[in-house]
Amino acid sequence: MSTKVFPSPQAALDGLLFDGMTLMSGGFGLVGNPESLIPAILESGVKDLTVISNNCGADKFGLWLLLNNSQIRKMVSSYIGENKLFEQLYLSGELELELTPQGTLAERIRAGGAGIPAFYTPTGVGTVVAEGKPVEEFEGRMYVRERWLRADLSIVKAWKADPEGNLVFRKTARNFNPIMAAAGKVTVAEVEYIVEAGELDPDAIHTPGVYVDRIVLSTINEKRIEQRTTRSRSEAAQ
Amino acid sequence: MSTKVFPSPQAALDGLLFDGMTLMSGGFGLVGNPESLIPAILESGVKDLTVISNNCGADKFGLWLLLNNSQIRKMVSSYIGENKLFEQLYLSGELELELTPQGTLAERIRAGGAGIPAFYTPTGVGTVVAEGKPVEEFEGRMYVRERWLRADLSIVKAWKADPEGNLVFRKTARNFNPIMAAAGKVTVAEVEYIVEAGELDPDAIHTPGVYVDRIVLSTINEKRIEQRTTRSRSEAAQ
Amino acid sequence: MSWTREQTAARAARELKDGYYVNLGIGIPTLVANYIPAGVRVTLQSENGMLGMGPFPFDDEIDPDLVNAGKQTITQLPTSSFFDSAQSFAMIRGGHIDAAVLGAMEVSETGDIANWAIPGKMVKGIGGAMDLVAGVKRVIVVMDHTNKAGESKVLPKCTLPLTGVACVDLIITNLCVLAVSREQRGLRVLECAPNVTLDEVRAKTEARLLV
Amino acid sequence: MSWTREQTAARAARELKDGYYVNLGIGIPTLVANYIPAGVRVTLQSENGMLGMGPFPFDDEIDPDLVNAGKQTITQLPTSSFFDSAQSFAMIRGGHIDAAVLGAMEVSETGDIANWAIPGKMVKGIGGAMDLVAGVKRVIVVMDHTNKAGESKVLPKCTLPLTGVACVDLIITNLCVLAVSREQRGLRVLECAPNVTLDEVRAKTEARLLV
Repeated sequence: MSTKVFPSPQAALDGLLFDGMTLMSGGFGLVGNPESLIPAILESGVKDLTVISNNCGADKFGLWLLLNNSQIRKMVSSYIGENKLFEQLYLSGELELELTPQGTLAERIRAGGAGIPAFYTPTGVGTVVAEGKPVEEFEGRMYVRERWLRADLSIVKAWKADPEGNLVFRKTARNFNPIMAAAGKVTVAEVEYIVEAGELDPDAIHTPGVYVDRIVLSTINEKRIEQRTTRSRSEAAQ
Repeated sequence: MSTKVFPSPQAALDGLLFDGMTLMSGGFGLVGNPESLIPAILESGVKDLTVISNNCGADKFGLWLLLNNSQIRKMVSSYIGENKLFEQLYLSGELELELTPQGTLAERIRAGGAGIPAFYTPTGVGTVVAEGKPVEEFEGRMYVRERWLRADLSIVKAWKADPEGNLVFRKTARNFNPIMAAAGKVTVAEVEYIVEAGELDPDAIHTPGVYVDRIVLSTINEKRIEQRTTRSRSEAAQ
Repeated sequence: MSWTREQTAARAARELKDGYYVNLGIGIPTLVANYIPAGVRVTLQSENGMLGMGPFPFDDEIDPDLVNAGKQTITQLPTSSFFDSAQSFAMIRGGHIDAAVLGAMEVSETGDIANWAIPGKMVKGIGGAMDLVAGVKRVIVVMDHTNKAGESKVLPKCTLPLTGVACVDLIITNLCVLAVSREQRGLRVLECAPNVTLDEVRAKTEARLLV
Repeated sequence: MSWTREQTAARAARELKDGYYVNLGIGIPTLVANYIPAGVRVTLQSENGMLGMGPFPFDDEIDPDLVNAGKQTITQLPTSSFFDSAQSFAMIRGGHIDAAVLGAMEVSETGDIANWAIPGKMVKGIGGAMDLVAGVKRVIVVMDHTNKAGESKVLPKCTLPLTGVACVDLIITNLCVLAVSREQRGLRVLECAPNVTLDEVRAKTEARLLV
């Protein structure tokens, strides 16, 4: 019988990459990104990528690596933020950008996994986001029609997987990962732990194994913090 | 500060019922039904209800009680099954029925909670279900447009709740309950256990408390089985 | 000699491949689970919200919160997962289930299927059937070749209210296995039951056969 | 004497009622959490997938997997819940969040808001702002009344790319509190900061004021 567990990020991506492909990559900011799979894509040299991801990494991390290596032709994202390279390539016209409200991005991805080719949302009506799209009234309010997003390959980051590919995410590292896992023709998950069958609670699985084709242990486990904000115990005692 | 926990099914429904209202009721077959809240609705005598529920209970149980008491004007359901009263009232024209494929029913309810007034699905194209609805082609395939479902009140059944209204469901008793909890203007949850704040794993909450207005302990805890199917140990040993 | 219910189920089981996620309907399709060959891992989805269905429970294992789409008590496996109805049908509609095995009242030569109502007589409801035939990658119908009156259930065009249009891939009856051709209008006879002749299949089939 | 950032945040906090679920934007809106009155239970939503945000962590509590929508490290509470981005925005779009407090570059007298781009100069992206203004029940804008050049940010019509149309309910600036009227075109002055006169507000506001 076949196994879903692969020995390395390179092996887990073997045969799945091709020029011009569409890639979804989980994560919000630097939280919950497939940090071990991205360098393997960098190595592969695959190019002309359309990448669907809320952000595009941050200076020297995550998808920024692929952007910096000119492997990305187009981004579908909601936020550029402090990513100077992203902003600069976009403003200079070297990078195509489909800027999408974050909730619409999430819903389009969810629709892609759920077999819903289009849906209506109130988000963005009357703004540049709705330009060129059908707008229609339902029950006295205007809504814009948005289309699904699907990918040739989704790469996601989870906390734990079992051999069947059931995934559990941790805290706000969940974000876009479960919906992207469902919207990829093929989905590769990198995980911090691979546990035995039976160790995950079947009532607490975020991504059922049907959505996951390949699993690999993360090789890069350092977690970056973008905005380290704290309070002091003396302050809190006041 | 206000509390979400109510002392009885009657108290939990106080002020929420009115003639002609739309009600969503969780459950699939007799699994995961709000069995304690339904008798309180029976008692109230509220009538002309539109009820959205996958089934309509079964002989002498669940929503069948309201149907038998002529409180329901219209059902939105996917399945009649072995409910003779349901079939008979429908065929005689005494009960209006909006028969909806189960997945379309689930998606319409999910859309109601998610602020999506309409979406396209391949389900039912070319059948009676698509009659009178817009049909449109996306990427070479035909899809029918379906509308959201929302309710004045949703009644759901969960396994555990904390005082904030976070809900956890058990096994296949989850079914329609989480999406209905999100699609009600007001949502009342009956639960088997109310646990202390901090006892539920925040990564394993099925329905975040924002969707739940009132919580009450189940007063009827007997669980019915429609199709008792078993195997024998001797058979299994072969 | 035509196939029995059990033999038909066993024949359908041969269509399931290692790694498949499969949804089995009520009736003969449920029996398919008993004939999955050793070494072939098939994961069963139940549209009420479960992946990884186990066998029926022993008497002392029955759990009223654990049923399949036919409301039968079942069991879970170490890698099972539970989810809500929206997620379950997202999985089905989104094309993540490899095969569905379903019963039918009628199937047409273009792959239409009717299995939910007889106008004026019987309405059980639609349940998950319309979503399954619209969403699952491969739709396999298992049914008797003819009705109680001996009339063909494999027709040029269905007469009963449709469940789905041009969605059936394979028809397994008590007499034969028919593949719906997407290129030509008609059904290709792939196999006949032992001692069932092509002439017998022809005689009992109203739909166009490609031979 | 106009309100400080802290005072503006405190004024915004008075709009939040017991039992409210609230989303706070980046900047001054974040400070609002510090001024919620005792006895008022407000649950904070973070659109990256959390309900029930706690305060910033102590140094030894920092968890890289636990951040808010501004990517700041935060903490959880005993009744927190985590969910994915689709669920998070379903919650927002579906009208389940009682109030959002957001910053803005411009607001118009009809409640339009612009806060995401300056063409040719600055594009930070849209993030969750468009969903919040479209979905949340009550949209409260907190901002300076004028820009660095002293020009009004409260305008008859926005000049920058819009985030949403006719969606703002209340504007709290360093000078005053303005309610967007749904009946009449214009803004009603509800309150001025101490020693700020109505004449000063008039002089610094280009939008139509209803007095």
